[in-house]
Amino acid sequence: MKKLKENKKLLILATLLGIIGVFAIITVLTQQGIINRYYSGILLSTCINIILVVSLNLTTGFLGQLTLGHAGFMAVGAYASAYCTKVVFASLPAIVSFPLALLVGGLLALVFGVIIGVPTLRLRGDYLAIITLAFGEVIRTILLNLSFVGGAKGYSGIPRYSNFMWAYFLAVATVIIIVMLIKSRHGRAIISVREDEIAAEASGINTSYYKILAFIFAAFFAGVAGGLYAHYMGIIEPKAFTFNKSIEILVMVVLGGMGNIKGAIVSAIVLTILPELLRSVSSYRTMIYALVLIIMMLAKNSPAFKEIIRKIKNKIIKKEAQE
Amino acid sequence: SSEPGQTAGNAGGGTDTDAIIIGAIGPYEGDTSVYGIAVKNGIDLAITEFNEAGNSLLGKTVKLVAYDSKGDNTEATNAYNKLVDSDKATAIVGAVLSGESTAIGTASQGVGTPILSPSATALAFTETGPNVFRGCFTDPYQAKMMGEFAFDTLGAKTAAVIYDTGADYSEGLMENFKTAFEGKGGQVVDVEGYSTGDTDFNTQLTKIKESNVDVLYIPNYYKDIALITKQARALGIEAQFIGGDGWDGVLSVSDDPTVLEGSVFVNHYSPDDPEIIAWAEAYKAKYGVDATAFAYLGYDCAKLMLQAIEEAGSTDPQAIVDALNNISFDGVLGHLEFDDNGDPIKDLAFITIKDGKYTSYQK
Amino acid sequence: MSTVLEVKDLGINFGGLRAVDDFNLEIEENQLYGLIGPNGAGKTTIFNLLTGVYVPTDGVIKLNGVKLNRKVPSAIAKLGIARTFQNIRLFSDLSVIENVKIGMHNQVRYSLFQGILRTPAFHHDEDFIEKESMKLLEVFKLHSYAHIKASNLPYGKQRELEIARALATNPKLLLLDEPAAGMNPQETKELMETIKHVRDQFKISILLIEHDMKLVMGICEKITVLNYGTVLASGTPSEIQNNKQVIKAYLGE
Amino acid sequence: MNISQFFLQLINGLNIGSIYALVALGYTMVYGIAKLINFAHGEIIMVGSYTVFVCTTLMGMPIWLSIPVSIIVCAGLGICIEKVAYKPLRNASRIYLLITAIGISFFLQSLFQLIFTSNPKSFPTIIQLPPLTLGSFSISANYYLTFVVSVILMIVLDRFVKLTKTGRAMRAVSEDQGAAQLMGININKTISITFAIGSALAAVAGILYSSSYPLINPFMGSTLGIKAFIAAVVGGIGIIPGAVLGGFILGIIESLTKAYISSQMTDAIVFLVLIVVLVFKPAGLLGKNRKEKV
Amino acid sequence: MLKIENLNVRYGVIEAIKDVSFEIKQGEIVALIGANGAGKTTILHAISGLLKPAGGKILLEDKDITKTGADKIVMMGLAQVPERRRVFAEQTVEENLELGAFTRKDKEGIAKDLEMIYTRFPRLKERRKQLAGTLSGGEQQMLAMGRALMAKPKILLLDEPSMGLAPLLVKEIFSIIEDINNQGTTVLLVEQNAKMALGIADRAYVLETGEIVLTGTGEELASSDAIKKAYLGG
Ligand SMILES: Nc1ncnc2c1ncn2[C@@H]1O[C@H](COP(=O)(O)OP(=O)(O)OP(=O)(O)O)[C@@H](O)[C@H]1O
Ligand SMILES: Nc1ncnc2c1ncn2[C@@H]1O[C@H](COP(=O)(O)OP(=O)(O)OP(=O)(O)O)[C@@H](O)[C@H]1O
Ligand SMILES: [Mg+2]
Ligand SMILES: [Mg+2]
Repeated sequence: MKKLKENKKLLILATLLGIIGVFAIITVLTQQGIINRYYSGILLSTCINIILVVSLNLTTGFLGQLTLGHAGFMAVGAYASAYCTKVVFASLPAIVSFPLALLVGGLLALVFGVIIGVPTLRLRGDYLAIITLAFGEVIRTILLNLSFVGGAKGYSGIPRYSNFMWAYFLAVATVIIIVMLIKSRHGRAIISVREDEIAAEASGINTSYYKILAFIFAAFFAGVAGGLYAHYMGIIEPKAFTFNKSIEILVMVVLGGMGNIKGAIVSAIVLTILPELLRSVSSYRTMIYALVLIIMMLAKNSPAFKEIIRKIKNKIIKKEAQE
Repeated sequence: SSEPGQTAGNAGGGTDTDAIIIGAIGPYEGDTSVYGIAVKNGIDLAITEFNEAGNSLLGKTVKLVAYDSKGDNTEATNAYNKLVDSDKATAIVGAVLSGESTAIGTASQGVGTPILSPSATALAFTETGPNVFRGCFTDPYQAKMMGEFAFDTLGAKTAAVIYDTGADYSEGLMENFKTAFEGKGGQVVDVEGYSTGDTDFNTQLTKIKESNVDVLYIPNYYKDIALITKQARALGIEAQFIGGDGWDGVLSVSDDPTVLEGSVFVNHYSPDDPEIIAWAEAYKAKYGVDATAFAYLGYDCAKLMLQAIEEAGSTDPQAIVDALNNISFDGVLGHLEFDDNGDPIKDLAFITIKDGKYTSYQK
Repeated sequence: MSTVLEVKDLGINFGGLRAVDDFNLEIEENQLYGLIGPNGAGKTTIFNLLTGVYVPTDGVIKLNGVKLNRKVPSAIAKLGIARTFQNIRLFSDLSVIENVKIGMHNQVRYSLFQGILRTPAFHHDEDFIEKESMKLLEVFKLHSYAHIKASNLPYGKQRELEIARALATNPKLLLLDEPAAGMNPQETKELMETIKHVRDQFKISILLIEHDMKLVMGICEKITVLNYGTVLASGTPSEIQNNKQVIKAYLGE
Repeated sequence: MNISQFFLQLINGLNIGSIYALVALGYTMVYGIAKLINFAHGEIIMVGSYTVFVCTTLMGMPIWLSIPVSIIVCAGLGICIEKVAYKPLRNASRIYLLITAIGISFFLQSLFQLIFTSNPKSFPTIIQLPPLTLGSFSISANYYLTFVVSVILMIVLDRFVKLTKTGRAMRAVSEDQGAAQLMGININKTISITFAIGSALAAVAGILYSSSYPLINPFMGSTLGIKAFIAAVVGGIGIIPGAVLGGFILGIIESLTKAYISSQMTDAIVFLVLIVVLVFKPAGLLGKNRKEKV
Repeated sequence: MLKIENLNVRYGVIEAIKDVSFEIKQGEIVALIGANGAGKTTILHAISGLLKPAGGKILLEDKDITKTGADKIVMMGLAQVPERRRVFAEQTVEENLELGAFTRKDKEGIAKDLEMIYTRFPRLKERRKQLAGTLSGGEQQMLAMGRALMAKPKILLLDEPSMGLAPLLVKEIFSIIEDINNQGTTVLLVEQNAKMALGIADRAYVLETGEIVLTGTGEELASSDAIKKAYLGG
């Protein structure tokens, strides 16, 4: 028992070192010019996507509710935080105004999370999916008609405060917070809603509370991701937050495995980089992306494919045993 | 053929010290790819011609590297970074849509890459930096011209507008037309919106019909225009149709050109010009599709950029930007210079559709 | 001895069907109570009414004097009624021990932020949950299955896991809906012992529905027979076994 | 308010609503049986329209022939997609299927863009019937035909699913494939038939849609698909009359919102109305909100 | 009638059934008993084609059905009352019963059998138009039984058909089993109520963790001490 605890402590230490180590390496490589603006831009986008995917995983993977409007929360966060740095906190120095703006963006998204969460408590499955889809579109349409943030022309001239450091540490924070949440009694409660709502209720779990909780956490982080995005691009347009964007995030969640944080991170990385790798086959990019999706889904779920994976695993274990 | 993506030496993408790299960015996939590919073809034609004529730029050949943006700002930014950092592009002719162009303009802050967009019309684009230029006229400019023209020349007193609420271009034209037309003393009686991708406009047109206006301003691209004009005439709307440069190409998709008779729109060139006609034929021969304003603009902007580099005498970004600021360029679309904002000073043509053909408007 | 559960004139309609009518019941502390009756008599429906799954059309339900009508299931569970389901409802993708841990949700109090920040309260409470869950599994000899996916347990074991999960909520009253269904007589016999043991160890009252007369007559101290939604008879096992009406409607010769 | 104008707008709403209804029928059909939100449905509509375009404009086939060809092509495509992309996932969680469906949808869009470019093509005139005149209103043939076809198809499909043996097999398969097999139902065949019907419906929808709005492009299916999907859900997804009702209602709300509230904010208002509808009728207008018996 | 040779079934890595062989002759009632998780349901699923065996052979009337689809096997005259009933919850009682007769074409025969089932289970007749999902557990069990009977099978597999039934109805179920057996239906019966099962079975097999450990006539097994101790609670 004691040994187990010590192991745990070691693990935590190793994780922390790993997190800082990765950051240090990337920073050094960037200063050396080995990671140029192109690569660091991709890294930044990857971090933003990790936040989006891990947060969506909370509602779709752990809570088990299909949501098709994650981009809506992202939009709220993006616009709110951009408005903050451009107008509200314009006089403050970046080091204060930016985190403050991100927080405001996240919180406003959170408020929307409640607004969408409460009425949907009674809804299940595909009906919920539709409501969230509709909600995302409502946000987008409203933004199109808000002239003080540019309407369809987009909101431009946003200070470019986002950099890799911000994105990296916010992504790390998001992952840690969500993992900690999931591995607590509150996380178990969220998962129990996915598994069987009636049994969860009978076990004394207030499912309404936990549904909303999951929604607002997801919304908050999506809002923060939106803020990072806005301050990276310098211009945001409503058309960046369509249903297709929500789908893109959902695809990453599913590919990584529902309710699987590690998988989510890996798939966010892979699916952010994949389109860049495919630049040389430019007009076939979408088609290849589509095929990859289909093949991955088939591979993940076809028994034949799983059998092969198991055999490979067994071989590795045997080898290790021999050594 | 117009195989998108596979352009003059696009394949490798690595650095090539023997060539000057011109970067292009635009949507080559997705529903806006019509515009992106047309622009890219235009650029491609310019560079191919340049190389085939045995010309050299600062002693080197010119090579086009074009990357797809799918119309997405993040993709465009990535493409920009790759062009500048990995491909060592000297200048960029792009992007195509206003949003993505503004995004790369923003990304170029601190880098200073000369950027010339053939088609980004939103005002915000050239505001992103002194290194950012455009070859097309801005939304406010062309809408203002049309607003005044409608009142002065067409004699319209009342107008209605139907625009795509999701498109920056469409929204920009709507706002500025309204200001200009009303500034002249006309009355914009009804402004109707619709969503991107809509195909049914009957409800809005029914309302517009009630208002019985002299002209109906339709500031959008030809896909929507073909449907709107047809539905409008079917409902019995008799107003004259007017529009912006997005109209160019409408005849190629209309299944019933009679509904377009007498419409007037703004364009970058006049269709009767023999040089234009010759160019269009060459273009069609090479790419198999009809030339649109996007293709002309792509072609001219590429040539303009080459001229600027030549005049700068070096690949230094600031030198090229200075050259652009002082340029005096003559292309298929006529003469062009830049103002202090990086916006073009150039002529604009009023085109009308007569007997199923584009012709220069004559009173 | 005091009354734990008091049900007065309970009734519910499903469309035109009066599934439960004028139902009365009193269960005392530590009592093992049986509810039997023909198929479709309304037994499961009564469980659903007691646990808030259905809202009664009329009548009153009181647990230790607290009125339960219109309370949501989770609130009722917190007040002390736990149940199993006739059609087993486990968290089937989770491990056996996770199932029990979810049952223990309200046994500890650490907050959301304590959980995220991993404060000492979190560690203390989680250690407690871990230990208690394991103990509960041991009661049902499920501890060796602790890390197996619940859905891969054989049917009978799943029933026992459901009971363990229900007990994890620390109830005052435990409702068991046909706990012996799908068990063979030997297993049923063992289950009877377990149920008695649970009652004694956890000092709770148990109300159970069962069609296995050996079990019902063997362990229940009092029995109510339901027929067409109303009480046909109430009494000790021997009274019930000899009741003519019950024999005719339910037991057979 | 001008009454005749109001009726005109109502008719406008019904016109577009009929299209939604027709597309929603296909959605609901597949959803009702396979429990799959077939995101590729909109793309099958697109394929149906292009098939007619290729047959008539490019190959010079007579129009009456191109219609059945298009229906057959789509039905076949539907079966193929099911066999290749959905069938291997039959025992997997539904969300994987959803992603595959999205993959198929992207694939078809991009394939057709490669073949035909994203430049719109003009669709041949198919329907040459006179418009219908009702007093001072005149309704074009495309519109009333779409309306009539959607209502007829609704009735036929509803009867088919409820009364025929295949229909009953479909409903059984939709609930429990294992148990359905134990009844002697061939689930592969049943699901193939479902997809064939759903896709044939998509072809019909595509043809009628493209006749009313005669410009086709590879992306035409996506907006239409989402709108129709929403219509199907509002009516009660999986319920055949619900799809048509949902379609009509969506169309009418859209039209009246554009006409009397704001044509700029239409989508926001329409979607808000839908949210409200679903909050009060969580299983859609015709769906019964049955609590699971425990 | 039905012959199983060296059947192996696995769930991923778990070997649920190991080399099981047995046989059922035309007109017999054969009982299969065993503890929880012994693999009874697994064997039934393998026979009816819902699970594909990892090895071995299954012969139905001398035809190899090891690789045949479940629906084809039903066509050949096999029906099953599945574990956990698996009624079609969104359909009415009557629609469920009609689905049971899916493979049949004789309209009159179907109508007659429907009446027969309604007489056997008056409760089902009372609830003809009720959705099966809202039936009580026992009512659903009756429905599952009735639905299988509607197929008029040559061989019937029963997976714990008395589960959740009131004592009176348990008797009814067993009397039905004997009746249809007398009319020529072969029966493979899985039951926890081993006493009653052995009472009507011609022969029985005892399954333990995926293997057959004992076999004999119903009477022999019912009086065996080992069986009494392990399964009859004696
Ligand atoms: N939601 C419902 N709608 C209609 N009828 C229902 C509903 N729920 C239950 N019933 C009916 O109410 C009656 C009582 O059902 P209940 O499940 O309580 O029976 P039970 O006594 O538990 O029977 P069993 O011993 O078979 O489990 C049954 O006849 C059932 O068909
Ligand atoms: N889907 C599955 N995945 C993994 N293991 C399974 C699965 N289904 C059953 N098993 C395992 O296979 C073995 C046999 O199970 P089976 O359901 O056939 O037993 P049974 O004899 O019918 O038991 P019961 O009397 O409880 O119904 C058990 O150990 C069970 O845990
Ligand atoms: Mg019951
Ligand atoms: Mg079993």
